[in-house]
Amino acid sequence: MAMPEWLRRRRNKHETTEDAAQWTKCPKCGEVLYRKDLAANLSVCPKCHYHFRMHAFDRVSMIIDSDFNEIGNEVVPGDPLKWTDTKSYPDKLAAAREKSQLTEGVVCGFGTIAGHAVALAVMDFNFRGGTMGTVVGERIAMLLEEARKRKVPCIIFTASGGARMEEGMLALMQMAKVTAAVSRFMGDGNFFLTVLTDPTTGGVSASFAFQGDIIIGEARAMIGFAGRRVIEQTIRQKLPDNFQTAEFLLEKGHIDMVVERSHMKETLARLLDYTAKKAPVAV
Amino acid sequence: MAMPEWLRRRRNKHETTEDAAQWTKCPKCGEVLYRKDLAANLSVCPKCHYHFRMHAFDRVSMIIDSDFNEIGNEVVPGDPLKWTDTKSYPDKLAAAREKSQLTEGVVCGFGTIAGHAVALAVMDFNFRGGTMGTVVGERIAMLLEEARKRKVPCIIFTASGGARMEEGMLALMQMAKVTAAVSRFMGDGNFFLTVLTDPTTGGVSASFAFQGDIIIGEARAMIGFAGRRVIEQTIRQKLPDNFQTAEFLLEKGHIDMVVERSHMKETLARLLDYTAKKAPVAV
Amino acid sequence: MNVIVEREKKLLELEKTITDLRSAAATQPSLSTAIEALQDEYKKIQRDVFGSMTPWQKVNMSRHPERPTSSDYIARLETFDQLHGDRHFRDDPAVTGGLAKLGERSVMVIAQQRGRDTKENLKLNFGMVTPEGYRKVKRLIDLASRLGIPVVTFVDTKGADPGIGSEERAQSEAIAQCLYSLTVARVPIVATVVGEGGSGGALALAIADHVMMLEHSTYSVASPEGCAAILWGDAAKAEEAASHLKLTSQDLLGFGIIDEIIPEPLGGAHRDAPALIATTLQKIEEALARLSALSAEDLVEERYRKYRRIGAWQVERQTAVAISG
Amino acid sequence: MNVIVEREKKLLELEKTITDLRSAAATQPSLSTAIEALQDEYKKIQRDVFGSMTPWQKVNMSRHPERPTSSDYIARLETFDQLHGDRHFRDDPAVTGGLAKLGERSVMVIAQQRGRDTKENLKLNFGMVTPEGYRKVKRLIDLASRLGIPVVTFVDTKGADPGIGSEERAQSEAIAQCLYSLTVARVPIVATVVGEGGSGGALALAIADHVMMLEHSTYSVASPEGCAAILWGDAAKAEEAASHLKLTSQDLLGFGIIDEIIPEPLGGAHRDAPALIATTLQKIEEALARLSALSAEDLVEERYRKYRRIGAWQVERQTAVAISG
Ligand SMILES: [Zn+2]
Ligand SMILES: [Zn+2]
Repeated sequence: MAMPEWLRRRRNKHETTEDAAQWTKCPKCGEVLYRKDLAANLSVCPKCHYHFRMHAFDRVSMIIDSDFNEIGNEVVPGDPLKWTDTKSYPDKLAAAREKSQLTEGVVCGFGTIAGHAVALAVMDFNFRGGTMGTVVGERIAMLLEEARKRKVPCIIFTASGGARMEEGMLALMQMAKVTAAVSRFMGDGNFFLTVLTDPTTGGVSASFAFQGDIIIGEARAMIGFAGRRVIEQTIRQKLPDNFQTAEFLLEKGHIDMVVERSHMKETLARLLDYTAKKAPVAV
Repeated sequence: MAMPEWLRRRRNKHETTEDAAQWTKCPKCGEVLYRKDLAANLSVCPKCHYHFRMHAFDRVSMIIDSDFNEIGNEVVPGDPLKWTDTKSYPDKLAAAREKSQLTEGVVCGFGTIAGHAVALAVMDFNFRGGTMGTVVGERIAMLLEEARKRKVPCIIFTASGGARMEEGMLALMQMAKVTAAVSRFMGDGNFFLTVLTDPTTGGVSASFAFQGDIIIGEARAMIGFAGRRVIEQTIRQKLPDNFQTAEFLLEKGHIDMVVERSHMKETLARLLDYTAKKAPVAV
Repeated sequence: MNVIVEREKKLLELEKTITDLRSAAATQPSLSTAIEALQDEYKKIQRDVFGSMTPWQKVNMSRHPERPTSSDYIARLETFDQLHGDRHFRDDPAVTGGLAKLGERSVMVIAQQRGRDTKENLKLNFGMVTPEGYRKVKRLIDLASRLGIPVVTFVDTKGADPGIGSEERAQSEAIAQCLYSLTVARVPIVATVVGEGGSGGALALAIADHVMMLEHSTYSVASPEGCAAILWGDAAKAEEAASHLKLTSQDLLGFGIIDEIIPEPLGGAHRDAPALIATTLQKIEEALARLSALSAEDLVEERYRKYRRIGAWQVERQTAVAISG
Repeated sequence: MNVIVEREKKLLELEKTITDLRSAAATQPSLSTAIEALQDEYKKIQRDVFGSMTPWQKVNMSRHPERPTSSDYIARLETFDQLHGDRHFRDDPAVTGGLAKLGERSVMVIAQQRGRDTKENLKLNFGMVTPEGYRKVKRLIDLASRLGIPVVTFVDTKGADPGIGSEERAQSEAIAQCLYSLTVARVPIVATVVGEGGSGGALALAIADHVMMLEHSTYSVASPEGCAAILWGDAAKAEEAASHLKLTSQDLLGFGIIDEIIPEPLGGAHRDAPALIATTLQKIEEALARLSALSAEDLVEERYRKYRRIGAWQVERQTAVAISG
């Protein structure tokens, strides 16, 4: 993927100012990795297969054949609660924007996967922990409405720490908004697929993540309703390591399949192919 | 309920020839009961509330306001497998008919419950253990088709040991036949209610019994897929007493409610009242 | 410690003094002036204490142990036939559902159940619903939609159960499917928050055509304790979180998230539960009467538009970025 | 003891002798006459043994440990992407389901899995499906219907799991809901009994527009052992029960319960599995090609009529009894 110009500029600047940032350490096996090599390997540790969290644009680039026509990027957050704690909410947003090089926690648009036209939303944990506020809900709802008009399948990659506190109940209501858009989209017979990446929890998990026709868990992703810490505090004991992993959920019957990142695109391509309507069906 | 003439004649004859049959013993508490008193008490032991299995006509009489217009009584079994073991299948059927004073294992018809028109099917364990053969399936399917035409709710009281062996796969196929009739009936927005009485197992349990909008278990009825004996043989240990009782199933979330026989009619009346369409609904 | 229960104590003592004096006044008429003075003081304190509560005080009011629970509302319906179970695994007592008559109208009631004492709370899992409870909710919504019976919900939960078993049995999926069913139900839905409306676990009963809150109920994206823990790693800062979260009925009416506030008696719902419950049921009936005039299509369409609108965002002037690979 | 495996032994020995002699014949051409004689004998015995099997022998053939299992058919599909789980509780390995390409066609494959050895059988619960397995089946049928993808099932089970856990988690409801979904699915359904079709546990995958059986498969209202236990209290009388139950493919074609028989090689499916599987898949494709010409409404209507007809009853001339209370 050729990076969009503004993104390339920011990244270059970042890399120049802070050389150490060119290297990172695998949190699982400790291997020190050169960021560019890591990116070339889909952000998967070449030694232990640990799946690093991915930037939304890298994810888009990994999945989409070539052109991606983004929608909703102009929709940006307000400050409805006039929230200020250690910082004001607008200041937090500005910092998140700088850090993530994104205008909000989800990137939405249209493209093709192995030639199949799709609507694609990719959430990004780098933007305030992938929390869902108004803009995440609004952009995804816009995407689903447009996908419904175009009668193309919709795929959402989720990554979320839950609802965004600083938008209060307006954030919670995005669960309702997106669900309404999902049910209307699916009600017309369209195919809805979700890919749950690390981590998918809270209000995102308890709404559109688990409304897909097919639900894929990315290998080793942490997926659950309540966070691990909350549960451990409640039950006052440590949880087993595999608890809430994609593999655990597969065994418990919650998700359709676990897919390694390196096989993600080809798997999506096959699933889109199965469900593609070749010709108008007699109804 | 004034008994139909033929039924009254048969019962009188039976009672005259065998005086001892006027008395019966409660299998739970051992109390010796006069059959007529027991019948007057809806076949519930006045001492321990044990629910005796009920004759289909007594059940109809307990539930329906007054007139009951039976359908399907003219449909009677054939002998498709030419089955003979210790007796021929036709001989077994003749004996069942004599013993139960019924032409087959289910009585179907139309009547009213607290003024609400309903289609009613009542299975009877006295006819070859309530087994479902062709005729049980055919009569219930006829009832559902007629109820669909009349747009009236349908209530089925189940009591069954499962599919009838002597009709082989033709018996198993009644699960498919009745299910097809149920889904077509419900697909038109009609209300379908099942009451699971003692015992409800096998092919009846695993088809229309568990397809109701609302599923009632009669108090203390044994309800399950596999028979208790089969499970005990498989696991080689004794099962707890309450296993597969209506009360057990309520706790496990399988059925909507457990109702004592003495409250059955009023409960059905209320449920019919809730679901009665007072006026054409704008759709 | 419930701050409202604490603040109430002095008033309750005063109340008792007044009652005692009244009995004495029967034989000693001279006491009547003293009683009047005390009554004036009582009203003054009551206004001071309850006239304008802080968000944190409202949180405590919504959790008041004597606050009427869903079962108190259900007890006042003409008839109620409880429907149990998820058809698969368990009947969760933390949700009560069933068919009922509200006036002349058949309704499907679905209510979260908080306990009033420790014993009840243990049985009801402190009002935290498990996946089986949400699957019962979904089943009853679908059944009501199929049979054309309006849905009436009562919301009162700290949040969905965060236990191991609930995770193992797909709590997320259970809630997600409730939400889905609520958005497609072809019947009127009226939801009332009667106590604490905690997060997604509350929303699973509260996507509705008409959403009401009792005046001193709260409805929040997260419990104040949870919010404080998430943002500042310190659950003890709950009072501060409450002040940020905009979780009062007045706030939420302003955001268009709820449609109506049911006034509570001064001192809270439990100070005159029968009147409050009667008012609540009447307001539900009124809402149903209005909504019943709409066709199923219009209901679903209006519900869609309502939730489609909610949020606060702005449009930044810039060209959409095109990414090409 | 499998009576077919026993009967096969002599043939397998003879086969080995012939193979050995053939190797020897390379250097000793005089052996060719002996080989021919043995081959004639082999064919004669084979016809004797397998030419006309009793129902009990067919039951044993359908349970033959080397008989191709569903996974052998799935392995021959162009692509297969397995879809797991009931979304609530567990993924039951005794049912395999997923999207596949059969030739050019997308299909939803749903297959019961029998194990081939003790280890596999323990994992697969001896092919007895639990409620979670049936809920996966129902989910995939509904999904296929929603997406307009035909359903292809492979049936091979002794029957549904009769364990405590399965009863506790509503085995009856799970099967009943599969049946329901099959009757309303708006896509073609083709079912093939490849081994043992045991009772309601098999029917849950076999209400179909086109039902096929492998020639020596069986499909029965109850296992012969179960039937004997029910009727005569003696599971050992299974062979007698088998003779009554009319459980062979020929019997069931006669009753109109199945639509087509897939011939097996002499000696059974395992004697030439690749050819048999190819034939089976081809017949499924042919059936789908025919059924795809029908609209969804016509498919559901035809399926209704098909099952509505099945049975054997007569009409007794008598006036319907009127009961009045
Ligand atoms: Zn590593
Ligand atoms: Zn007794």
